[in-house]
Amino acid sequence: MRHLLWMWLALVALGACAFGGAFLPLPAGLRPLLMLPSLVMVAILALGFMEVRRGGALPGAFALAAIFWLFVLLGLGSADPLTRRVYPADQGGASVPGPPEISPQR
Amino acid sequence: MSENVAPHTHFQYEDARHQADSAIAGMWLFLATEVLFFGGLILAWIFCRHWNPEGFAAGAKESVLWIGTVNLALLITSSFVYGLGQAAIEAGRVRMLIWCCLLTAGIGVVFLGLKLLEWHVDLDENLWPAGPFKLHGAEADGGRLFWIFYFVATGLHAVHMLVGIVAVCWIALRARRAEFTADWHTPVTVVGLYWSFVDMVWIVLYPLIYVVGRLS
Amino acid sequence: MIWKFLPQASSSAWETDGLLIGLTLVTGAVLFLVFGLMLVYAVRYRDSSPIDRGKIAEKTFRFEISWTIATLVIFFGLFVWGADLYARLMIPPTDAVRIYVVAKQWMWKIEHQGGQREIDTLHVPVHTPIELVMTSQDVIHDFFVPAFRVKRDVLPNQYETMWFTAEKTGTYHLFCAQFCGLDHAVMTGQVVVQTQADYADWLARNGTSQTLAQQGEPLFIRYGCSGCHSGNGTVRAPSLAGLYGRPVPLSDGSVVTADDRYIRDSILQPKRQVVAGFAPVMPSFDGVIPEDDLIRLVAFIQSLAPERPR
Amino acid sequence: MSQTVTATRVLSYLEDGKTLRSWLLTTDHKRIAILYALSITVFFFIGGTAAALIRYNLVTPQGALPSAETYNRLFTMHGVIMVWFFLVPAAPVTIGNFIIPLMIGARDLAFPKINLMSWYLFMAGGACALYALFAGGVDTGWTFYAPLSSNYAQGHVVAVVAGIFISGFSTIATGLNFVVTIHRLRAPGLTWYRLPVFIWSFYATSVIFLLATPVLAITLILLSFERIFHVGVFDPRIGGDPLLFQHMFWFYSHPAVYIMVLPGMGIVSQIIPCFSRKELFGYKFVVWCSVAIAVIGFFVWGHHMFVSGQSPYASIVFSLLSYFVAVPSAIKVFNWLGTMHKGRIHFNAPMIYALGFVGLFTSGGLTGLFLAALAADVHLHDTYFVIAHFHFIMVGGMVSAYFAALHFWWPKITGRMYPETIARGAALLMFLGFNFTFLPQYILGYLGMPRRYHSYPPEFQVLNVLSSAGASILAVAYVLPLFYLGWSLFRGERAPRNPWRATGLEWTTDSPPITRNFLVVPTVTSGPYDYADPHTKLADV
Repeated sequence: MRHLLWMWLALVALGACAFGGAFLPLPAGLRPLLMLPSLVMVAILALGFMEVRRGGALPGAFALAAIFWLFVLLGLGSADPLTRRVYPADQGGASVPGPPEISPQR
Repeated sequence: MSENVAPHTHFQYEDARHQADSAIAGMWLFLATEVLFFGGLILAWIFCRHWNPEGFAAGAKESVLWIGTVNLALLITSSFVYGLGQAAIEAGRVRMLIWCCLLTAGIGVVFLGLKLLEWHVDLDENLWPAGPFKLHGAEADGGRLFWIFYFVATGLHAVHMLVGIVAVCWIALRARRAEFTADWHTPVTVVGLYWSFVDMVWIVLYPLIYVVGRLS
Repeated sequence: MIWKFLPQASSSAWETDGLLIGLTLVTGAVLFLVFGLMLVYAVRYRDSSPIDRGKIAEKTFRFEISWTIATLVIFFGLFVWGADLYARLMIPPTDAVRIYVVAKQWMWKIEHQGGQREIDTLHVPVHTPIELVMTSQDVIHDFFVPAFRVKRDVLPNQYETMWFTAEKTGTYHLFCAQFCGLDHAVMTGQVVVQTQADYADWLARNGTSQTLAQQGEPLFIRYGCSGCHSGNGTVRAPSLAGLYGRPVPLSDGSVVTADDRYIRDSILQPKRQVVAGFAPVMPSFDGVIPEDDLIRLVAFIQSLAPERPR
Repeated sequence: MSQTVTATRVLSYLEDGKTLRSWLLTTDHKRIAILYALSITVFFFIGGTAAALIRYNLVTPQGALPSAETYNRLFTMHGVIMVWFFLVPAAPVTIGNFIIPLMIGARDLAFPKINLMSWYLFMAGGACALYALFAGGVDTGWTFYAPLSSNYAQGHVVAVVAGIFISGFSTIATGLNFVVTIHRLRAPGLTWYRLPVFIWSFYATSVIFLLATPVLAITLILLSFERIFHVGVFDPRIGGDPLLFQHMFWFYSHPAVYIMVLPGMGIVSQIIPCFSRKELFGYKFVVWCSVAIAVIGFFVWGHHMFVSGQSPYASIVFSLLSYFVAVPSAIKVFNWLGTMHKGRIHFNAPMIYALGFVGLFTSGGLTGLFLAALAADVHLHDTYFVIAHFHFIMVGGMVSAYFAALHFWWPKITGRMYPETIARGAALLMFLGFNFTFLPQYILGYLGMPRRYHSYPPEFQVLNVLSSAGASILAVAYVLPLFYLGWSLFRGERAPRNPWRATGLEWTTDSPPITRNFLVVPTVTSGPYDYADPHTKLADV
């Protein structure tokens, strides 16, 4: 019963961090840090409330597989837009630092 | 080998524990598929935001921050309450499990109520992506894309929340029929896994909708 | 033999064919190995044949590693060959002649620099690098000329470029290679490769009296651009004289070169990249100016020489 | 559900309950496999008729069918039915459902009720898709590319998409059942390295089921949202990206082609050792190649988008990864050949189909190298070369393996032997008809004939007529098994427990097996393919 309470408090604190993030003047580069509190909360939920370690090694394996495949989907999936320079709307400004385009669109 | 080793064990399992662990592993596997389901949505978020950063952020600024935050707190508490219920049944206290289930379902209903309120507010402000839209000029496109993502994501999450509430009520019903004991309560654990996962989805969606957009 | 049907009509055609032949040889060799071994084993080791089977190899490690590495090496070689040629296919030569292509459900509208317009046919001079700047007005199409061994999807609301140098005169098939609805199969055409002289005659015969840029001038006035941008208007607006190709400082501090994408984009969404020191007052012309007029306006703005007083 | 024991012997699963209710509400994995086999066959012949009409249309350059509209809807129907209602489910739900519990010594799958739900979901999805396709169909192609499918297509796009969406959950349920069963319900002594490659292949297939299908589900939801409300994330007019649809669609659809071929590899890895009377060559390599194909299969989807406007950098990365995924397949082919080396080969019908699979799958896979090479794909993309490539792997490879499995386990499933000579003839006819149909298409592809064309330039006619002629032979080869397998159900010889003297726990049960599969769950002590003494004469059948 006691560890449940501690985890609940940790979650509330991290929730407050996530909420606070809305008011932090973060530069564009550090934007992914905003996801940090949420990811820690997800970890607490998985290890604490869902007790992924109980019930043998399978739940842990399936959870890690899901995370790995998510990284493949989001990582490889965003490889194209990050390196694609053709779409006119965004290419005006310097918002996308991207490597020198292989075909210098004149 | 006798037919029924324990009251609930199917014939293809050796004992109740073997079946319980299989059910838990099965639910974790189902949750893995749900991770990929919402993962596809997050890829759409990445693409839409990448191609229209200003418009997307302008759209995100229109979201109702306080309702989102209250809902986040509600779901965290509901996971805690259901965790209490699970601890109760492991100690054999069926009545407390029933109360915890009803309280969890109650929090879920409040969450959905707030969500409907939020949608009502959004629709009033012409934030529905099709038709007359609140934002104009360059930000209208990115804004529409944000709100398409918003309504699809919160809609799907609400559906999952509904399924969760029904499941929790079903657990409360079976607990009232004294089906669960200290050493056999697998459905309680399995529904707990599903409920905590729905909570996780909201924890991840919360910054994507309410926080990231507000900065730029 | 097969090239009677499909001539190598562009500068990169023989290289692509070389890669295809290389791939065919690798495939042929592996298939010969696989089918050959299967046939030999089927005959030699059929149940009824009495030959001694001898000891069955316990350690299979050596075989496995050897054919794994062999496969990896061959495949990596093929990858490098394909990627190198692809990289060269993606970089258009700087002196390429630009031709605008607008794909619409089930037809190709093609416009040359001189303002000549044609439907479903493309006249190009031989031995001259041509760069097609393509966009679609509805769904995704695909400009495919088998004889040149090149194709490129044509996406709506954005430019896609593709280049080739025709080496043999003649008429070649043009196909739409991305399913685009009812008459996808009829959305075909011809690419007519002519000698320089014939091409010049054709241009002259079909040329409208004015070039693309000259046709842009009346539009520049009709759509009210001259009201602000010709320097004597009431509203302060950046002068467009000599703009094309020049770096433009933007209000958010970044600098962008004014290529035709920047010009097109500033017409459709002006508030997105406002020039430093100017108020974002220009209205958006998205949906106001049709695609064909937009191409003329862009050509006209490009043609504004720096010193010409406007 | 206790075992009904009659005076003489325990009832087989076919005799244990004859009412319709006992079939429609069964939770016995063997009965569900039979239900699936019947529905899969119906969908196979619907898709096959669409294919026949397509080949009929392409006999003349201006197209034999009256309108392009009908042709467009026909090839879309052929694609949708064949991909989602035959190839993706076929081997896992029929052969997998029936054989996996038997092969690992289990009484049933981990979640029998979910297994039955999977069949009902499949039928619901199938009914929804069939209604839409017969009520007017869709003219978008089975790939549903936006913005055509979302804003410009006429036809029942949302209905077909809903049908596919529902059938996706049916495959997720099957995948979930297989993974948990293989982990949790193996017989005592059956360690992972004693599992036959069949189980490893179906495990890898289930991993793809579970981790790829959800992305298709969300893609179809976003597409339906855009089609219903006329505004969506794929709409370029408001800044959406049509390539986003292609990325999400192919993230599912490329692993889906490995869903289609991996079971075939598993089936062939059982059949070739059995009919060569020799253990599988390099067991561990074949096992880890199956897993590698399932994992790397998720990294390569970008090779469908080389010319679609994807950034050249991403294209180069995807091309390299596509070559890496081809390596495990090559290794497996060499291992099958290694198995035949110094064996005692018998040419029963399953073996002929299996050799057909090895040959055609290899040539199909190698032409995939053409499409993975960037510059070659620029020329060959969206032409008949691509059509020939994937039909070689799916029809030449997967359907041959499916027929091989049907014949190999027919005695176990039905308790009857099929007529050997006719079956061998049908197998050879299928191999011949297939090559006759699809080899000309490689040349058509190189010459530049685009796919999905109702009419084409006259110079392509000769090759198209050849291909259509081949298609008629193939049609005959597919109809033949219906007759002689149907005949064997009633007239066929009673099958012994192990007609092929094969290894594997499924051959230790009765033919057809009793409802609970094993009276006493066996304990496994040896490896999966111990055809230890190759000199055992195979009982003449």
